[in-house]
Amino acid sequence: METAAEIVQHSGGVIGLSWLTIALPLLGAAILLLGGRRTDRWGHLLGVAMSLASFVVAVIVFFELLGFGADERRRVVELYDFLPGGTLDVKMGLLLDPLSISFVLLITGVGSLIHIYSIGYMAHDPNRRRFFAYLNLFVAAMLLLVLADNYLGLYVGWEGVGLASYLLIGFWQHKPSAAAAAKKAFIVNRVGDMGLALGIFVIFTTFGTIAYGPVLANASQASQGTLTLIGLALLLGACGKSAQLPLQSWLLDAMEGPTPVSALIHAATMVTAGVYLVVRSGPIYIGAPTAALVVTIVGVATLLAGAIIGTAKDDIKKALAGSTMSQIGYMMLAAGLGPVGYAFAIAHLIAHGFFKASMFLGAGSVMHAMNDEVDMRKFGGLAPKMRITWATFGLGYLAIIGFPLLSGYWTKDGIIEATMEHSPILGWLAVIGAGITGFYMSRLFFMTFHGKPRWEKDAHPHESPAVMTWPLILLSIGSVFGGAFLIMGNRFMEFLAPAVGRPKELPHFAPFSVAGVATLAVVAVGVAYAWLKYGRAEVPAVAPRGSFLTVFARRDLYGDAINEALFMRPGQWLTRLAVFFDNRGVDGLVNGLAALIGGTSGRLRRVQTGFVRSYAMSIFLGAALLVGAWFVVGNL
Amino acid sequence: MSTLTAAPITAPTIEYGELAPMLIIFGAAMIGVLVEAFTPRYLRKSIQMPITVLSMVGAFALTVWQGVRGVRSAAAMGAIAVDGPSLFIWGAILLLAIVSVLLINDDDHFVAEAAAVPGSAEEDQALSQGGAHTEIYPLVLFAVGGMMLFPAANDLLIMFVALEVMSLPLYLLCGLARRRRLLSQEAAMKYFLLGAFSSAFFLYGTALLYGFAGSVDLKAIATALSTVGGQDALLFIGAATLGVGLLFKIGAAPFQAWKPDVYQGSPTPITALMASGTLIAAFGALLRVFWVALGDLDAEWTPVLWGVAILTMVVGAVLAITQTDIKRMLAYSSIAHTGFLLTAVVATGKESQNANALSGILFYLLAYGFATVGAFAVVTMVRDPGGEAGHLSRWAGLGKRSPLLAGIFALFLLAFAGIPLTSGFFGKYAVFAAAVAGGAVQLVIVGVVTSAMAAFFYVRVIVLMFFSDPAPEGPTIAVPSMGTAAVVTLSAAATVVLGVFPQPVLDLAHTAAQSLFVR
Amino acid sequence: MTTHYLVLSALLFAIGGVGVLVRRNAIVVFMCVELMLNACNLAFVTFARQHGNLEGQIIAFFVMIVAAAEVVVGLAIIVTIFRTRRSASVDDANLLKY
Amino acid sequence: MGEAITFWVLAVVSVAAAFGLVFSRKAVYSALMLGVVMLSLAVLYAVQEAPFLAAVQIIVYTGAVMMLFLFVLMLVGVDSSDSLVETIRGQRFWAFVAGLGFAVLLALGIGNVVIGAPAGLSGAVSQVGGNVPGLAHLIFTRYVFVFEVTSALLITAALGAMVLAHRERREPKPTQKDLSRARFLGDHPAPLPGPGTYARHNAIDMPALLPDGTVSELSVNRVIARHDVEDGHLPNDPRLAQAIRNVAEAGVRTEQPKVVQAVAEAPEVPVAERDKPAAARVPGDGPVEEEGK
Repeated sequence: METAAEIVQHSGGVIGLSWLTIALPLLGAAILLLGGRRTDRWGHLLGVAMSLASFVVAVIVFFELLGFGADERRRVVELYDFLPGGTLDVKMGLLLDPLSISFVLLITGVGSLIHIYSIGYMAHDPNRRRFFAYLNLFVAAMLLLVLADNYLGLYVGWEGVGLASYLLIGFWQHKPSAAAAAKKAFIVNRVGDMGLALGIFVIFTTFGTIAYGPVLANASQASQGTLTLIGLALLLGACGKSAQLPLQSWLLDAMEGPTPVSALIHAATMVTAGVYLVVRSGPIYIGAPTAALVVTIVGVATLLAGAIIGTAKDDIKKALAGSTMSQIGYMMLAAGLGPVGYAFAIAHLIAHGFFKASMFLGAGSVMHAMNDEVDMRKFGGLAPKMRITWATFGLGYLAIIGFPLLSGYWTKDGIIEATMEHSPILGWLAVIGAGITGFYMSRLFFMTFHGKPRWEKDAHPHESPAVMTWPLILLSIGSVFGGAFLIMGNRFMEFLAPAVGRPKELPHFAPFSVAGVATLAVVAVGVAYAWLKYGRAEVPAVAPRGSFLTVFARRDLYGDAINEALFMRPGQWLTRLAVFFDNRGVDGLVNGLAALIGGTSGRLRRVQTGFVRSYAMSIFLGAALLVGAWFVVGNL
Repeated sequence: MSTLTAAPITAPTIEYGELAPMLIIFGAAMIGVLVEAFTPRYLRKSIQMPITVLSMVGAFALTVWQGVRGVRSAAAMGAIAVDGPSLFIWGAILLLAIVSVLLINDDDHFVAEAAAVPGSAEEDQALSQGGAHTEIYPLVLFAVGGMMLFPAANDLLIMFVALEVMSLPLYLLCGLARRRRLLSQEAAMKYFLLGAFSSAFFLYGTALLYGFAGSVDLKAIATALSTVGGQDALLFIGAATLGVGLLFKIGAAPFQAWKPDVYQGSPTPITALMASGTLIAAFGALLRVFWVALGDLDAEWTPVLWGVAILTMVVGAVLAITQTDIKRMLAYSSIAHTGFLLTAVVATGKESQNANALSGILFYLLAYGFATVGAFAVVTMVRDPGGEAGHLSRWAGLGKRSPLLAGIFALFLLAFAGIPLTSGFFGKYAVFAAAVAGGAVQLVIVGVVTSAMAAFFYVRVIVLMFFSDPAPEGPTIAVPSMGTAAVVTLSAAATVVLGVFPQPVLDLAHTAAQSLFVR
Repeated sequence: MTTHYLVLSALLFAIGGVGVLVRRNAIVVFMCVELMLNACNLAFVTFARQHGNLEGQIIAFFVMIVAAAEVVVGLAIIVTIFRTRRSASVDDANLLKY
Repeated sequence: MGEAITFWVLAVVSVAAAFGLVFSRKAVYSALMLGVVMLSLAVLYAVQEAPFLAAVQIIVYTGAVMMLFLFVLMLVGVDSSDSLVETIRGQRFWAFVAGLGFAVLLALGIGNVVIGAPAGLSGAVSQVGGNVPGLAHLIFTRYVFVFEVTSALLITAALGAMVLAHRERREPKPTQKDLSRARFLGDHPAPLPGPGTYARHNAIDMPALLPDGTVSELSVNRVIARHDVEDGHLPNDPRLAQAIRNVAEAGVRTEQPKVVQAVAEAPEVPVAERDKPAAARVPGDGPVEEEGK
């Protein structure tokens, strides 16, 4: 592997103004939050404007960055000296390199589209202004997370997106489920944050700095044990934020938030922060193969778990959330592979950002049309009623299952093939995951848009307004062409190389490799099976009454049984296992430790009897001990 | 024995200029006493308050001036060391005292008539007539004077006297809470008895060190360390018992037991003053003794302080977890912070290392002082009908009732927890970094683990405030007076500024620490 | 001889310490603290003679002043408590605990 | 030799007295024992070339400080005695362990120190012309700042005592005229009967017997009566006991007329707060009140 290029100090030019990308949305959030009700009328427009402005700045910065030679595309913009001199030298700066700018474009681009979409989606919400304030806050924090040139800045952004996410999940606080979900997300994320903080602290003590430049450049000099510790600690943080096993439980509940939130935060951007962290800390994982192995294992486990969960959900958003978990699992897997995987991880991340956002917003559009119904068993046959939504969602769907030549095909197959070379077992597991993806996404698609309508009586499905459909269309363009654009000719890999390093040999893209064909075959099986169960056949649960039941009962039951036995049961079982593990394992560990400390504390506090004589006793005994200790130390 | 044969006494030289900050405080205290004697009751408060604040501001200005002048010497016949650390500590104490006085000045923290039995008709009468003890102000001034003298004392005798000058007014002030007077009086008694007990140890240590060195001058003791042989027992026992007295004042385990009780029972503004000012003063004195007098004995006292530091951190963090009273919890947190500070005290190997550790400690003390005064100021504002709502359950849902107040309190708690962008982070970092540099890595590991535990109970309060449903008949949030509002604002501002732009203060602490203690 | 005085002083100090721990009457507890201070004074005076300088005597003198002031404050606090609780037992004052 | 004899005698005396201080049940004995220790120490000071300190020890410590102790003891109850039952588990045991350990450590440590013959103070003293001038010399030169600072201590002490003990008069003192007006407007222009007529001990809670042999319920303060009933301190004589019970329940003692504000009686004391002292309740409330206590 080639080492990453040196970081260049930068001043002047638009890059010097890149702090505006963060400052603008932050300003928007501040105005909207402090302005209060006065800004209600135009607040959402301001929010959109700030996000768009940020996007524009990002695009200009991007092109200016492209103007440099490949190896000069790492620019640090110093903002201010947080702590100049002394033993702790923290300079707060922004790091502009291909990796961060990719994220910035994704965040501001998709973010702006979702802002626009939200104008329509939240039109009837009395607190729309606050919603936009939080969205802006989120964008600012997320940009800080990816742009900071040191771990401390990343941490601040990390906490910022956590806060924004908490506020947005619980946006409809009046629903107890939303409040509970917000709390759950907050608490689970804290576990991860502990890991991140620990990791940063160890980095501190090991390298004496927290800036990416010196830390990553000197990573190879630290001992492997230290690097493993750092890697695992950072991974814990990544797991929390990216909903990877074992900290995945909050993501499904987070769907209680408004749908644009699910699209932006819990699909396209925030949950990918973990992938960013792992890729950014690449040299640390390169120096710690064990930690990297754990990353890949976590990735594979999550991609399977997410996929299985996706098959068992009838709630359209939860099914999508399961899918998000699963897809991030793929990214993690790739990120754990080292430089070979980084480009695929990020490319998949970007492609996923497009198609998943498109699908989430599509789901939102469906819900919008169906009186906020989320149960897919009450959808069906929506395709003719909502052509645009159907088409964009369909493109997203095809992209995610890896339909040839669409985005997911390029990026996911890249990951699978890279994994195959690395470890066949993981590779085949990833292939199986792709098959399940094909199944559950098809199930979702067919149940929603095809088959016979199973609507509630008062549902009058209709296409959404233009302000909502245009973002869908734009996003689906990305989901169609994004992958090919990034992967063809290793374009993205070359682009990222200055930031994350270049693998020893570039992968040759072979469309008819064993893995590629196998993946396509497995996906086809999954799709076909889903078509049989949910496309062609009646979807059960909208129980067909009377004589129909007897005719189709056995077959339906049979299908259900298989479905249940193959997917739902394991899914539920897995979910239960996960819950069990969560309760007994992770929580158990945490609770157990807390109980231990708490118990100690409870018992120990009894020492504080309230009797002044007991206190005097402790002083006297302490004095005797102190004198005695001094005797021992002094060898008297 | 006749005076005829007595040698003439040459007048001592006293550097009034250098001692001016302290002299102003003591002078103002005496004027305050005279005001008590000669002015009518209704006027007293309006005279006392300006005297107190102005004298403190004046003393602060003079301290700054001394700092600018760069005075580094032992004044008043070598009794007082006016050196860098002293000046920094004076400045810190004065700033925190000014803030605390604003809090103290609030009307209803102090008993209307201390001599009246709680709940008696007389007390009701005194209350209804708006009685108030304006003696509080001179007492606070005396205490602050003592706090300034304590860390600047250059011999053990004046240190002992300063200890008492600082403590006696605090014993009294502890017992003067307006509400829950039984608790307050109990706190006063416990503090007094234990304080007297520990100062006896201090004195015994002084005696033995005097026996060892033939002088109580810190420099003379340091000199004797290298010249006197064969009397190690005197030295060791003396150092140990002297240490008991000092460790008691900073509240290190196993001498910490008084802290929770006294902090809880005292009037909250006094708790704020003690938690900030006394801690700083006592740490200053501790450092001076251990570095100036016993500096060459570090091979012996380092291991001992190791144990003390670990025990203190663990006791503070573990016991805080199950506390249900907010003031008690803050008291245990103060114990834990004492432990964190001790890690830096322990980790001093070389002379060059001393300056780093010292500057870290100085910064930490200032940062912690502001956060703690602010936190206690918030505590005074959350009220039940019977006084402050001390029980944590009463704080549930405070974030929904008063987001601003709860947010500020959360800020202070985060500062205690050492979260980045608050003052606590740099404080903690500075001391831990100093400890690591001094080779006390294991101590720092204990420190980090206990910090994590401590973070748990801070975050628990935040979660309680923001994520719990408010109690149906929750506490009222007192509309803050000008003073309290100013205290909260100032402390919050200091906490944020020290967390975001710590450099100037770090530099100041560094400069102050560079000169180390004069010998 | 000096050693004898010092051992006596140590003994008195320790007895005073034990007294603080075992007595319940706040006044007696305080008397025990005074005993400890006296023990210190004895050490000071002894060392003063040992070293042949008067510092020790000066310190003992100041200790007496300090002790006198401390006694006034302490007894005032104890009397206040007694007025409220009708008891001078230190064990009765244990509302603050745990 | 003379010094050795003095030392051994006084050492034994002072240690014994110190033990007496710790172990005598009555606080007054403890105080006296402390006095003995202080006096012994004064002599030891004198022996050790510290005549001034010896005098100060006697004047300040034994004279002033001890008197203060005794005074407060009288205030608190001179015959109050500690119960010997230890309530804190293990307190005694550990106290003795710690005390013994501490003493042994100190004695071992100090005993092993190689200390030469004392230098003696004659040199230091003769230079400046005596012990007192020597001390003065130090006080006013090297220790002048300490000397000044102790003034802060003394002022604090005085201030503290004032704050905690001084009760401010909050209304004008009732004049003779006010008092007599209040009395004549009340139900009992004549003095109330005094208590304790046939009591065997010094008690104000014993009801008086009237000349016709009946018990006067008027003679008992109802606060005291209530205490008696609650604590079970009733006299053996059933008539007296009944009278006390009546007073406690019904509060027979009549209200004083509220003519003058100053003479207004204190409000009912709720039973729950009975540990409030009955001390110094109202001036001019008849002979039964425990005035001046």
